[in-house]
Parts: sequence; structure tokens; C-alpha cells
Amino acid sequence: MNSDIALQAINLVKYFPTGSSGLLGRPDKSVKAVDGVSLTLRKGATLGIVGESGCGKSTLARVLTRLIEPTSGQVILNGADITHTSGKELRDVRQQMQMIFQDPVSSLNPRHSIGQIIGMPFTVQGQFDKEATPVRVRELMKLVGLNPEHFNRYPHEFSGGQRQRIGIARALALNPSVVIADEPVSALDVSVRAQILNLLEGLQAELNLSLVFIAHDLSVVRHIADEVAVMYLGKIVERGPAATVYTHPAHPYTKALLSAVPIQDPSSRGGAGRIRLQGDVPSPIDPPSGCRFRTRCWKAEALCEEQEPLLTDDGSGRLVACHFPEETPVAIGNRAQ
Amino acid sequence: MLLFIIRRLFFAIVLLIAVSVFTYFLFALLPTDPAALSCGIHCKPETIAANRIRLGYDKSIFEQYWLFLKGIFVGRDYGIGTAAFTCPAPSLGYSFNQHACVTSLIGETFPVTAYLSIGAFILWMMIGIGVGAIAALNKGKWQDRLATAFASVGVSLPTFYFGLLALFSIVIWFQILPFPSYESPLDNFPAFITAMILPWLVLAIISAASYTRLTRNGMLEAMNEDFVRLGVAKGLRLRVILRRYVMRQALIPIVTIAGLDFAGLLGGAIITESVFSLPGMGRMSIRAVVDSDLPVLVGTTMIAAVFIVLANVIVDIAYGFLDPRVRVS
Amino acid sequence: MSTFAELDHDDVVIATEIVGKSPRELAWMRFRKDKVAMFAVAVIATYVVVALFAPVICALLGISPTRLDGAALNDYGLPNGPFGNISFEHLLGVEPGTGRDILARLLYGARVSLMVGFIATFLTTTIGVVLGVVAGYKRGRIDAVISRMTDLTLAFPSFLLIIALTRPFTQRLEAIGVPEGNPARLTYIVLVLSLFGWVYVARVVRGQTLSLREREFVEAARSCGASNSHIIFKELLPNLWAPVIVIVSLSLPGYVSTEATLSFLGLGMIAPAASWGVMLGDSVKYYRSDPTYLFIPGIALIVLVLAFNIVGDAVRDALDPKGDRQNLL
Amino acid sequence: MRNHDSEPVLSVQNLQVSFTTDDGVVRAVDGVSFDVYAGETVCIVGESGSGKSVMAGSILRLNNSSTATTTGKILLGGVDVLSADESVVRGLRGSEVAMIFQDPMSALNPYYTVGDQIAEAYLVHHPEVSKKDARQVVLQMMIKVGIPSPEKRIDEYPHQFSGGMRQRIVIAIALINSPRLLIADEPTTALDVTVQAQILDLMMDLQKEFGMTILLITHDLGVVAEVAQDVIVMYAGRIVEQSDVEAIFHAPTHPYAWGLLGSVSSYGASKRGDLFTISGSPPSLISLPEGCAFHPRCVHSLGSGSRCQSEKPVLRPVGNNGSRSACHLADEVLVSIGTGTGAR
Amino acid sequence: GSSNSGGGPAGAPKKGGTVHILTLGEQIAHLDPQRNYTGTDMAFAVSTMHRTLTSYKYAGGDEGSEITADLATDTGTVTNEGKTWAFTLAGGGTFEDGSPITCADVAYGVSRTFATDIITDGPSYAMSYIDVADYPGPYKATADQQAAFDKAVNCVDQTVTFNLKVPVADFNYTTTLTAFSPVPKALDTGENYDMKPVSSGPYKIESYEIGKSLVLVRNDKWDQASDPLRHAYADSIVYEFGLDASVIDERMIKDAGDDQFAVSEGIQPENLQTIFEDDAFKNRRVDYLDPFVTYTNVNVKSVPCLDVRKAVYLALDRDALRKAGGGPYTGDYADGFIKPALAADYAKSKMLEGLNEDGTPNVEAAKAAMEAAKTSCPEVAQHAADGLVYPYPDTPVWAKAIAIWIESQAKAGITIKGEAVEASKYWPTVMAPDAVYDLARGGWAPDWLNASTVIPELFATSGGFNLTHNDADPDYAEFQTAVDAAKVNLDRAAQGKQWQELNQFVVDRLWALPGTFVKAQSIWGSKVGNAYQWGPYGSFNFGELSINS
Ligand SMILES: Nc1ncnc2c1ncn2[C@@H]1O[C@H](COP(=O)(O)OP(=O)(O)OP(=O)(O)O)[C@@H](O)[C@H]1O
Ligand SMILES: Nc1ncnc2c1ncn2[C@@H]1O[C@H](COP(=O)(O)OP(=O)(O)OP(=O)(O)O)[C@@H](O)[C@H]1O
Ligand SMILES: [Mg+2]
Ligand SMILES: [Mg+2]
Repeated sequence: MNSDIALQAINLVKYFPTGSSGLLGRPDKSVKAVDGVSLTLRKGATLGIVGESGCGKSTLARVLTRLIEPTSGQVILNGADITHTSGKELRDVRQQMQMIFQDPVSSLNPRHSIGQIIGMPFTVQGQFDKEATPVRVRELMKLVGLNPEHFNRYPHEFSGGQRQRIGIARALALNPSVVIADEPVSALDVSVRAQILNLLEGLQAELNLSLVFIAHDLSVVRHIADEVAVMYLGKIVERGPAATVYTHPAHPYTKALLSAVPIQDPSSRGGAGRIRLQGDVPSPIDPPSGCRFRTRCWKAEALCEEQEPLLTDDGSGRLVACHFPEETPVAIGNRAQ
Repeated sequence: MLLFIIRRLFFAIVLLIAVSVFTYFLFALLPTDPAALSCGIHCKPETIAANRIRLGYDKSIFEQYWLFLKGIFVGRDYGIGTAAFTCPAPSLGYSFNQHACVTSLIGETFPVTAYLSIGAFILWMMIGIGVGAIAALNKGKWQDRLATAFASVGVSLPTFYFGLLALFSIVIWFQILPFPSYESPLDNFPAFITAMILPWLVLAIISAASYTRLTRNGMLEAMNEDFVRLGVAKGLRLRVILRRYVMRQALIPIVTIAGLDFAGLLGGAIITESVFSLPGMGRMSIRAVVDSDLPVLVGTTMIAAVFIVLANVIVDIAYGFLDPRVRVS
Repeated sequence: MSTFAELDHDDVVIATEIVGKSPRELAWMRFRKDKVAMFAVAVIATYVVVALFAPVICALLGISPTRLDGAALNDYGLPNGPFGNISFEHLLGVEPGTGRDILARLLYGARVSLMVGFIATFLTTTIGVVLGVVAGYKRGRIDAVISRMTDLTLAFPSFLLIIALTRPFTQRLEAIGVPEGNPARLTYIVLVLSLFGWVYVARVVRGQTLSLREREFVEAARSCGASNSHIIFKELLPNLWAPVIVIVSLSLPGYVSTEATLSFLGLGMIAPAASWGVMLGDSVKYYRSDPTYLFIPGIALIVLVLAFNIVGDAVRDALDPKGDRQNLL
Repeated sequence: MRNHDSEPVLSVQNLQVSFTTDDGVVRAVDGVSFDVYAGETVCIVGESGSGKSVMAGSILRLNNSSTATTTGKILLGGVDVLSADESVVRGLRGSEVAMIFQDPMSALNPYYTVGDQIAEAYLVHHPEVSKKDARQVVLQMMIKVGIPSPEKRIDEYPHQFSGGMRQRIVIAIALINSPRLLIADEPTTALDVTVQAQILDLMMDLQKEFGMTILLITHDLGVVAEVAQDVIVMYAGRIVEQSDVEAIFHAPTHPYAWGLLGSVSSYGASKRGDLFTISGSPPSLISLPEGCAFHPRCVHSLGSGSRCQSEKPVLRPVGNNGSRSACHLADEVLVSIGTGTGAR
Repeated sequence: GSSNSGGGPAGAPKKGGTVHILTLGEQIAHLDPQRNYTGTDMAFAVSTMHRTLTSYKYAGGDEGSEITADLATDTGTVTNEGKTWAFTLAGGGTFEDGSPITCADVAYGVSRTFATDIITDGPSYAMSYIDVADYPGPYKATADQQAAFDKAVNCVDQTVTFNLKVPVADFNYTTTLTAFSPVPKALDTGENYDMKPVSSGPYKIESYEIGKSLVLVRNDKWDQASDPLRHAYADSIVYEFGLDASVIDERMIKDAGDDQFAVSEGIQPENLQTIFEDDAFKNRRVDYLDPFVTYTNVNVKSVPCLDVRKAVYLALDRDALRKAGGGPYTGDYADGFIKPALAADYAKSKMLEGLNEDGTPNVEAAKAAMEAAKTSCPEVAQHAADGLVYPYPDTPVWAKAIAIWIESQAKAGITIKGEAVEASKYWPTVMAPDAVYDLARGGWAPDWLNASTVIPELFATSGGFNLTHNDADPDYAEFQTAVDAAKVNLDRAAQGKQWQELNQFVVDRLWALPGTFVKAQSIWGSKVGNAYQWGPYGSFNFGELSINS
């Protein structure tokens, strides 16, 4: 096993049973939230995952962190298979891998003071120490740019950005090597968003973290990720070095996603070549056959309906799951890495 | 939707069977011996033994339950020799105290309870929702305080106390109404109304309280909804917004609770019926308690449970109709 | 870029402007502003103190809840003087028939009524909260079991059962060693009220838990390796106090009232003990011959219940100030 | 700034809205004045809590809460909304001026079909029209906002629609009476980027078709860049800058506007280009900092004892492209940006 | 002496109208004649529906206690030294279906008493007197058993002859009980006969709903000429059940609408002042001695010590108890168990020394008695100090009474442990053979005007209502012998003397503590006539009530 790899997902699948039938109302359908996802996160690197609402990003994050059990597949953390650990081992896993949450309001217990919240990991890991823990908590607060004097304050007394810092401090408490951030800035104001992104970036460098950074907005990931994975309906449609993906997206969906982000330049308004996707994301309960994107894809052909495209390397170190991917200029492919 | 209803009904039946088992065994295993109680002052051991046979308590509890269940479907025989007789299906047993089949006893008393419940229900919904709406629309003003106080006083009074107080003051001191004396509405409608108005009011005021609260809070919550804002922005009249937007939303939880409360009443408004001498199911059941009349107790408990369970089903289904989001496609 | 730790010294400045208060303190601040509610709290406190120190107070006033005072009664057994013989000797007059001091009986009665109220509330709340949280948090099979228990409990006509089971169960309790008489009866009342009462608490708590568990802080705790008990007790419970306090303050008067009703039906406290229910039940008979007596226990009960209701509403408002945002109408 | 010959469609003059709360008086909108002219798209940007929604709500008098105090003037086609009769305002709502709210998930009444809700908006201002005719109008509108197979969907309930589709319904409701002014309060914030793009395109198309004036509230500068002619930047209840869109993006005059632009990433930029940040967080509207409300976060602030800390800056014209700015140092900022020395 | 007055203005009662009876009861305990055994219900049933062989005169005052013939031609012929009684039917009587009342119907009625598995709650006189063995009642009887019964109670023409096991001097009083009413075999519905018995009197049941009402209307098959006793003034009689006691009083006081035609079954203590202090009620109220005597049984087995029993009696605040029940209206302090109304059997007895005549407790004497007990029977004295168990029916009235007991006995160092028993289950509970108690309340009314229905019933081991366990007393044998002798004494005057002595015998030993000769009060509506109290039953003669327009 490659010792350079911090976290690896192999063919992860997560189905949520739903619907009901028969007299006893047993579930008869399932939401295919994550449907065969494979990933690798190198040590010290940042992997960005993007995709629209409901495509399974959070589910993937929760499977990776073992908050829920995958239906099938494997999660490998620092070389160890953690897919089915439990008890003490699982608790150790939790030390190595932590999560930062999207909503700065709901991710902090409103009834706990900041000191309690950041100290919670020590408490639940049985490492609470009357003397050392508060000192460590204050250190952490300083680390994320919070005033340690606010130790005894409550979440409602902080702004959104500060709350997100609290969440980050909590995630860092146990010195994890892998941090999974599930849309950590989506709920924040633009002006504060930048603070948090900078903070995360700085922390990653300082603490040599391996980071999975989830967002629904490609422009946010751009700044932080070395590699990007684009998800659509529970599957990864494109994965590769950030530079490649951003400058030369191969999958039509990635392309559309990129072009949908409004450009901050009034002069390029109404620019040509913009791709507007039609319709909405189909239901993950019964996704389209073949290529899942075909219902919204302007390139779709009969083949797309019949055969599911596999994630394949297009020769530039980037993987794409499309029957008709965009051409990749070789030069760029080489430039990456 | 149909499947949903069928499933709910199926669960309801399972639940009712569970209730019947519990009820039957609970009462049957009580330490009181109805046989000993049935012969009053003149009990001799032989009489008690004879009575036990007469009442059917000589059989094992399982056999008794089986007979009870069977009775519901095929009727049941009682008595001995030339004095034998049958309670036809659906038989819930025979009351030796009242000398009648429980089913027919319930048939006689139930209408009274039903009239009482329906009238009170209509009144209390009107009062409760009306007062609650006034409170919500005048939040923070004196009307709101008054309505809240009304709600608090309403729930705080034990029914018997409030009932008797109402009876004495309205009938005796102010002489506004004659003494209530129940008559069937089919026989004498005006007398029926005069007899029922007071118990209706008493039940209504006592129960309206929680509805006032619910309506008030529900409306206030609804008024904060985005879609109400959009309704205003559309240029709709206040009246329309209240009806189509605010009330519509506020009423949903009320319907749920009202259904269950109403079912609870149908099971017997025990205290109200006693205070106002209404010959309803509630008073019959309390009489059954006093007389250790187990068949009647089991019967009324079962009927009450049927109503409660049925109300649950209806409320669930109604929910689907009221809230399209819940509707199962 | 300078180091990230330095980034935010301005934050610090701004944040210090907010006064450091826990949510609980904030709620308490808001609550304190409500004059009526504070008065209600004072009323409740007075009741509790007075009940606790009933023997002392009676000794100081030289009254006793059991001493007969034939001299205070006329030939018909009714109080001699006007207003139920209110005098220096008997500040609230005497009980018709026996001449016992009403104030003393009221004080001692408060002990029973409040004890029933508090213990039943404590039990229902504890059971309800634990089962509700577990059901809401664990979901799955445990939730199903608890929900079925809830359904079953709700399907019974609770009041009828409470009445029907009073005697036999008190006897059972006595048989298993609970001291005979009032201790057994009190135990029964408290137990049976809890048996039927937990359901309502559990339902509310389960609902709240269901929405709480979706909050990310629960997930955060789990991702740190927290055990279920940590999550339930440390993360969820502190957030449930608000609804629980509201239920408590609204259900406690209900229990006091139910005790009164049971006493009225002759199923409550046994003589010579006093309880408000016994007094209420007795006093209604005297509305003509001794109206003073009629009003004293009634007012005592209403004031208490009203106070609890007011406090309950105020607590809710204080804990959940968003109800104030009435944007539109 | 462009010249306007005609009367403004909307003229807001010294609008102040405050809420009395337990914790003190919240000055949500604190002396805002601006005009909107026919056919324009005006964007209002600003951080969360800067008073955008409250301001927008005031235009149709939607903040009628008992705790709110509103002063100033809002002229809509010559009518002062704040002092007019309720019936007059009701006549304006939905017909002259329509609104779209941020969250399409909760903006629709869950208990009625979408058709009913669109028709309701039409019928309230066209009482003479029959229900049957109204249905035809609704179907037309649904086609316009791009809802596939409207005959089938007209009788469905909001929860059966996706977020984007719901927002289309909301737009249909807003446009069914061909309003002169459309106020859209963050209409795309809750939507995914691909859907956001669809909705923005739709709005712009419809604006062309109906000739509406649009007041668009957003905090996404990308959106501003795509659609706005005129931009108003709000901070802590006040307008800090008003410029046309080119000026905002190329020569912002207020440090806040400047910071806002700098802190936003665009995917065009490359990785690890550190983002500029506006440090700190927005102030509490109950106790605003003395002087310029932005000074604690401002990199240009002149420090203690300066005008920035003592004097409230007024919105005044700066530069030569018609921009207005509420910064004491507007001209200096303009210069520093121009020379690119402002960024640290 | 009772002040028994006829109600309403003078003049012959008129026919017509509807009489209402307001009651808190939920039903008539039993309408089945063989199961009916409560004073009021018997007065009601006898006067309206169930004719008997003999009856009491239809009149108030002492006259009402005189026996007279009803179905029979006379009050019976006794032969065989009191062991054979014969009654001849006068004829002409019919049931409500028109069929004539025959001797067989009388015999059949009596036979039903024996079916104790269906016919519960009725008096057991027939079973203890009639000379038949192992007869299970008519429903289960084999032919042989039936033949044996028919021999014991045989019909020759219209003469029914009862062959008794023992001499019964006043068997013709026994036959006033509805248990000796005729029942037509063909119409007997066993268990359900209680709900709709066949009437032989002037009224029949139109409707009967437990908890609501019983409506009697005229029985058009009843022939006034065949019935020398009944007048049946009212056209119909309506029993209204399940009313709150306070509400009944209030309706009677208010006297509005139909309540002007109503009677009720007594007045609550709390309303006595209102009614008896106001002359407005002068013509429609009565205060009279009813047949009851109240007393407290002492369990002689668990309190085998006269000193302790004395102490209890002396310490008892009878005055407070009486006040709680309405003062003098509760009754007169009793000096024994035989009421003065039983003129032949009553003599003022010598009461316990030290007992205050005004009913107040004599604490000093009680303490002295307790002191004495500590030497004479220390264990019992200790038992009394520890706690005498006193079960009582759990009613508001008794809640007060027991409080008075506890409080007054405490002054003499005696502890009372009250045990609340559900009111409706009170009697079965205390009368159960294994019931545990030291004190138990009692109240008894003679079944007819002979202490033979009092002393043996209350104090002989064979008595139906002996709660004293007095067979533990060494003197019991002596007592039993005397009772046996008195019972069969056919000389009424001598027999009376024997009862007087036996009464004194019990009072001296305090097997039971005499309480009061109970008084009762009644009120009736202003338009009700003929509202006299019928002595033997202590209630209105319901069938005779009339309406004055
Ligand atoms: N516990 C669950 N039970 C059933 N379905 C679920 C559950 N959790 C998630 N889903 C479904 O799985 C799909 C993926 O959800 P997920 O939350 O992973 O999406 P996401 O990409 O994180 O979306 P967002 O951007 O809105 O957070 C959705 O359709 C969601 O409804
Ligand atoms: N009814 C109210 N009572 C008290 N304060 C209010 C009320 N409505 C709004 N506010 C306050 O007014 C300020 C401005 O709110 P507003 O909703 O206008 O902000 P916004 O700019 O629209 O923010 P966002 O981008 O989050 O929508 C906020 O601080 C808000 O808390
Ligand atoms: Mg997510
Ligand atoms: Mg807003």
C-alpha cells in the first residue's frame, strides 16, 4: 500500500432505503446517494469535491468518516481498512480523521460554551484533564484566530465566521491527520468566506493536514484544492488535478458547471459559449440508465442511454466518465504535476 | 393512498386486539371478586360459588377471553335451565347489575354521550379558535392577555367544580335555565337543548382553553411564514390571507388534537355526565366501576379504545387531505 | 499574508461588545422582565413554602386540621357566624359538620396536592424524556417499540381506567408493603398518572429529538467518537429543557386537578387527611348554606393552576423569543 | 451616471426602519435614499444583515410588525407608500410592484396547487375575469417561465416541484400582472449554480419582454456583474456606495465595496492566490460604531481620533462617472486603487 | 314519637297527573319482587306493582304499621302450633297481561327465592322457614325436588298453605315482603325479570332505563274493586335516577315546573336549616323517626374486655357525630337497638354509667375505664392504644364521621385506625368471614314490627347481620338460649318482655354501642298530595301520592 496515501475510498456505495409497500410498510426503494465512488487523498494534499445539491457529497463525507456505514465498498485510512471498525478502534479512527461542518449555526451546540465545545473531543475520547484541556483549548482558539478569553462564551454570541472557526478548532483538537470539510463556507458571507478559506489553507500547511474539501461551487474549491472530483447523482464524473479540470474540463457536466458560475466582470456579460443546462437533477431513487447525465447533456447519444461510461484516465492524469469527453490538450496534461 | 388507509386500518385492528387483551386481563386479574360483591349483605359461601358460576368467573381467564371474543362475532348465551337467554352478536357481554346485554346498554347510552360530545366539540372549536385568533391578531395587547387568561383559567378548573359552579350559578342564582333534565332530541328538542346547553358550555370552556393556545401560537407561527409574506405581496386582502394562508396552516395541528380529544369524549365524558345527570356512557362506566360490573367496564373501555384508535386513523388520513405534502401518491 | 492567527484581532474587539451570557441567562433575563410571570413565580413559591411549613404555621396560629370545634357550629352543624365563621380563631372559617379549621386544612391539603403534582410531574417527565430521547435518537426498532407502547397507552380511556383501578391497585400496593391508607393511595395516584402521562412528554420530546438529531452538532459529537449516552445526556438533553419545562409547567396543574377530581369521586385521600380535592368535593355541597367554604379551596386551586400556566407561557416566551417576530399582520 | 429624463419608477427618500427588541433598537435601515428609473436593473449588494431585505420589504410596506418604525418617503408612481391607505398599497402590491423572495422552498403556500396560487395573484387584480379564463392566463405564464407540460403541472402542489421550478412559479406569480417594478430579494441564492444561471437568464429575458424595472438584491457580485446597470452597496443599514456597474467593478470608491470585490474568488484565478479578506465581522445594528460604521474593519481608516471614527460620512458624488460614495476618503481610495497600492 | 303528617291541603286526593320521584340512585336496586329487599324500594313496589298476600294499612302514623289483607281474604290462618300458615286468595286480581292471579303464581313466586344463583339479594325468610330440603329453585329443580317444594307450599283451590320447619308466630308479617308476591311462571324471564316484572298492581312499567328513568303508567287490567288497599291517584309515576344530591334538594327547594309534582328521598344535612327554618316549606316538609337504629358493632373476639368497650363508648363524641349529620335531625340518642316504634318490645334501657345524656364525651370516665382496663385486661387495653381498626364506607359523610371518631377517641388514649372501603363494596367487605376489624358501623330496621327481626338478626350467631363476634363472650350461651325461647313464644306480650330483657342484656355487655334512633326528613313539591310517611318502610307511600292541580 502506498504510504503516501492518507485516505482512500474504493468503490463506495451508500443506499438509503425508502418508500413503503405492503401491509407492514417495509421500504421497497432506495435512494442511491453514493453509487460506486473511488477516491485517493494524498498526504498533505487537498481534494476538492464539487457537485450540485443532492448529488451525494455529504453522504460521501459521512461514509468516509464512518458516521454511517457504507452499503458496500471500502474506506482505507492511513493504510488501515476502517470500513467496519467499531468500538475502541473506531474511536481511534475518529482521532485521526475529523470533520468540519457546513452550518455554523447547527454544528455548535447552543447550550454549550465555546470551551465545552472545543474541549468535547477530549471528553468523549476520555482524555479530559482538568488542567491540560483548558490550556489546549485556548491554544486551539488562538490557532484558529479566536480570542482565548472568549472561552466561556456561547455560540450565539459569535458571528458566522467566528462560529466556523470554532468548528475548525474542534476538528483540530485531536490532532487529526485527515480533515473532511463539508461545505465549510457555503453558509458564510462572501467577505467572511475568504477569511475561512485562508485560515484552512494556512492550517493545512502548518499542520500538514490532508484535506477533503467539499463545495457546491467550483470557484471556492479552485483556491484550495490540488485535485478536484466532480460528482453528479452519486457518481464521480470527473476527477483530476485542479488546474487541468478547471482549465480544460473534459466532462460536459464539469464544463456546464464552470460556465454557470457568473463571471465577475461586467464586460464579459452575456458572453458567448456559455452553456445553460436544461432541467433539474433527476431523482437519485431511479437515476437514468446508462450515463446519468444524459438527460441534461447536449451531447447525449443513444450509446449514453445504453451503456454506463466508466471513469477512465484520459492520459493526462485526469479521469473522466464520459463517452464523448472534451479533448485534452496534451501540453496541459503534462503540465499538471 | 388506498394502501396507506388499508395499512392504517390493519394496524388499528392489531392495536384494538392488544387493547382488548390488556383490558380483559387487567380487569379479570383484579383482586376484587365480583361474585362476592353481587350478593350484598346476604353472602354465604354457597351463594358466592353459585354466583361465580352465574357470572362466568368460574372459567379460566383464557376461556373467558375466548368467550368474550367469540361473543363479539356470534353472540353469547347466559343463564341456566329455563331462565337461559342470549346476547346476540356483536355481544360485549352481559351486565348482571343492569340486567342487559352490554351492547344494548352502550347502544342506549351512547347517543347521549355523542350528542354531548358533538355539541361541546362544535362549541369549543368555535370558542377556542375564535378566541385564539383574536389573541393572535392582537398579540401583546389587552385582548391577548385576556384570551391567555381565559385559556389558563379554563384548563385550571377541575370539571366537577366548574360544572357544579356553573350549574348552581346559572340555574339557581340567576335562574337563566331550568334544571337540566335530559330528553332525547327526537322526543323533545327544546328540552334537549335546554338540558344540554350547560354541559356543552362547561365542556367547551374547559376544553377550548388548549385550543385557544394552539390557535394563537399556530397563527403567530404561520404569520412568520415566507409564503404569507408572498401572499401579502400579491395584494391579497387580510381576510383572504388569514383564511387561506394563516388559518389553513394553523388548523392542521388543531385537527389532529381535536380528533383525538373528540374521540376521548365519545369514550365518555365521565365527570360532566355525572355532574349534569346525563344518562351517557361515561356515567354508566363510572357506575360500572362502583358496582364492579366488569362486563360493562370492559365494554365501555373497548368502545372508547375503538373511538380513539379510529380517530387516530381518521386524523392520519385527514392529515393527508389537509396537507398535500403528506399525501402519499 | 501574515500568519493566520493574527488575522482577526478586530473580531476580538467587536465580540467583546456583546455581553457574555449563556442562553439560560438570557432566557432568565427575558423571563424576569415579565412582571406577571414573576408574580406567578412568587405565588408558587409561597404555596410551596406554606405547604412545607404547614405544621409550623398551624402551630403559630394555634390551629389544627383535625381539631373539632363544636362550639363554632350551630344545631344544624353549620358554622355559627357569618361567612363560614371567619374569625380570629378561624381565619378562613370552619368546616361545616365538624368545625375543623379551614385554613389549617388548606395548608395541609396543599402538601398533598403539591406533592402529587410535583412527584407525578417528575416521574412523567423523567420517563417521558428518557423514552422520548431514546426513541427519537436511536430510531429503528427501539423507536418502534416505544411508539407502539405510546399508541397502546393512548388507546386506553385513561381516566376511566384510573378510576376503575384505584381500589384494586391500592390494595395491591398495600399487599406489597406500601403503608396502608393515604401512602398507598398517593403512590397509586402518582404512579397511574405517570403511567398515562409519560406518553405526552415522550411524544413531544421524541419530535424535538428527531429534529435535533439532524443538527450537525450531534454529528460532530459522533465524529469525535462520542458514545450514545454522551450524545443523549450531554448534547441532546440540554437542548430539550425548553420544551420540557413548558410541558412540566402545563401538566403539573393538570395533575393537581386530577387529584382533586379523584378525591371528589371518593378515590382520593382518606380522612382525616386533607387534600384540596377532598375539600373541593365537600365544599360544593355547601354553596347555599356556606358559600364562603365553597370558594376558598376553589380559589386556592385556581390561583395555583393559573400561576403555573402563566409561568409556563412565560418560560416558553423567554426560551423561544422568536415568537415575537410578527412581521406582517 | 446616465441621464434620466423621466420620473423615477421608485424613489426612496431618507428611509429609516428600526425594530424595537428586547436587546435594544435595531436600526435595520438607517437613512437610505435612491431612485430607480424605468427599464433599469438595479442591484443591491451587501453582507447578510445589512438591511437589504428590510429595505425591500418597506417598499410594499411588508414590515408592518408592531415593533417596526418606518420613516421617510417611498414614492411609487407618485404615491407615497408609507403614508398611503392600506387599500391603495394593496392595489400596488402584485400589480404595480411585484416581489420574489429568496427561498422558493417556503415562499409558496403548500396547501394550494401552483395554478391556484398564480391565478390568485391574477384574479385579485382582475376581479372581472372568470376562473376559466384565468387558468388560460396562468398556463400562458407557466409556458413563459419555462415550465414543461404546464397542463399537467398546473394542478400539482409546490412540494412536487424542484427548487428551480418553484422559483419559476414564484416568478410567474410576480409577473402575471405585468408589474412595472420587480423586486427580487436574492432570488437565486438558495439555488444551485446551474439552476441559478437558468433563473437569471429567464429574468433577463422576461425583463426584455415585459419592459420591467428590476431591483435585484443579491450578495453575489458575479450576479451583479451579469445583470446590473446600477449598483447600490449597503453596509450596516446605509448605502455606502452607488455606482454604475462598470464603475463598481473597475473603480470602487468605498473600501467596503473594494474589499467585497477582492475577497471573492473567481475560478479564473489560480490556486493559492491568497484571497483578500475584510477582517472582522459586521457590527451589531443595535450599537453601531461611532462615525463611519465600517471603520473598525477598514484598512484605510485613519486611526483613532480621526474623522472616520467620529463623523458619519454622507453619501456624496465622487469621481466623474456619477458614482456616489459614503467614505470620507473616497477620493483617496479611488486613487490608491487606481494605482493598485491599496491591496496588502 | 314521630310527627307524622299528611301532606298538602285537606280534602280527598284527586285522580290524575304525574308524580316525579327524584333520586340519586342510578336504578331501583331490584324490581324483581323476590330480590327486592330495601325499605324504599319495597314501599314503591308494593304500592304500585307487586301485591302481596298481606300488607300494611295504607295510612300514615301508627295505623300504617297495622297488618291487613291484600291478595288474601284475611291475614292468614295459623295451625299446627305456628308451623302451618294458610292464606286464601280473595280472587279478582289480575296481572298486567290480563291473566288472573292464582295460588300457583304465589307458590311459583316463593319458589324463585330458592334459586339463589339468579335470585340474589332478596330476603331469605322463605328458605329458612319453609319445610323443604335441597330445593334449587324452579329453574334447575328436578321433578322430585319440585314435588317436594309443592308439598311444602301447596295450593288447594285458591288457598296457599305454607308448611314451616319451625313455628313462626308472625309469619303473616313475613308475607308482607314482596318476596311473597305472585309471579306468573309463563312470563318469568329469570335474570331479566328484574328489568320488567309483571305487574299485579295498579301501575305497570312503561319504560325503564337504568341511570335515567323509570316510568310507570296505569295498568288498565288492574281492577280497583279487587284491591281494597290501593287508590292509584296519579296517572303515572316517573322515577328520575342519577341526580346529584345537592341538585335534588335544590330542585325541591325551588319547586319549579314539574318539580312541584315531585318527591325526593330525604334532605341533605347542609340544607336542613334552609328548609326547616323557613315557614315557606311548612306544608311540604316532614321530620320523622324512621325505622332505623344506628349503632357501632364491637368485635367481641378482638376486644374481649368490657372496660375497653366502655372507654370507647364514653370517649365517643356522639354530639359531634350528630351535628355532622344535621344536629337533632340526625335522630335521638338511642338507648338500645329496639326503637320505641316497636311499642310491644321497647322499654327504656339502663345506659352505661357516666355516659353523658347530651351526647358529649365523658373523657374523664373514659380515661378511668382505660385505666381499669390496664389491670383487668392489659393486652386489650394495649391493643386499643395501638389502634382499633375501623372500616368505614368511603363517602364524604363518613370522612367526617371517622375524623370525629379518631379525634374524640384520641383524648382517651384510644387510637382509631380508619380503613376506607369503597362504599358500594362496604357490606360484602366487612361481612366477609375473614374480615378484620375491631369496630364496625351498623344500622338496622326491623323487617316488621317485632323485635324478632332485630335482636336475633343482630346478635345471634344465626343472625344475618351479626358483626359482633359475640359468641366469643362467655355470656353468649345464656343469650342464645333466651333468644331461642323468645322466638317461638307465641304470646306476643310475653315475647315483648323477653326482647326488652335481651336488649338490656346486650346494652350491658356493649357488644354494640347504641347510636341514634334515626330521624329522617322529607320534602315534597307544593302540588303533591297524600304525601305521608309509611311507617314500616320509612318512606313515602309512593303509589298513593296524588297531584293537586
Ligand atoms: N439519511 C438519509 N435517508 C434517506 N435519504 C438520504 C439520507 N441522507 C441523504 N439522503 C439523500 O441522499 C441524496 C444525497 O444527499 P447528500 O446530503 O449527500 O447530498 P449533498 O450533495 O450533500 O447535498 P447538499 O449540497 O444539499 O448538501 C439526497 O437525495 C438525499 O435526499
Ligand atoms: N422584525 C424584526 N425585528 C427585529 N430585527 C429585525 C427584524 N427584521 C429584520 N431585523 C434585523 O434587521 C437587520 C437587517 O435585516 P435584513 O433582513 O434586511 O438583512 P439582509 O441584508 O436582507 O440580510 P440577508 O442577506 O441575510 O438576507 C438584521 O440585523 C435583522 O436581524
Ligand atoms: Mg451536503
Ligand atoms: Mg435578506
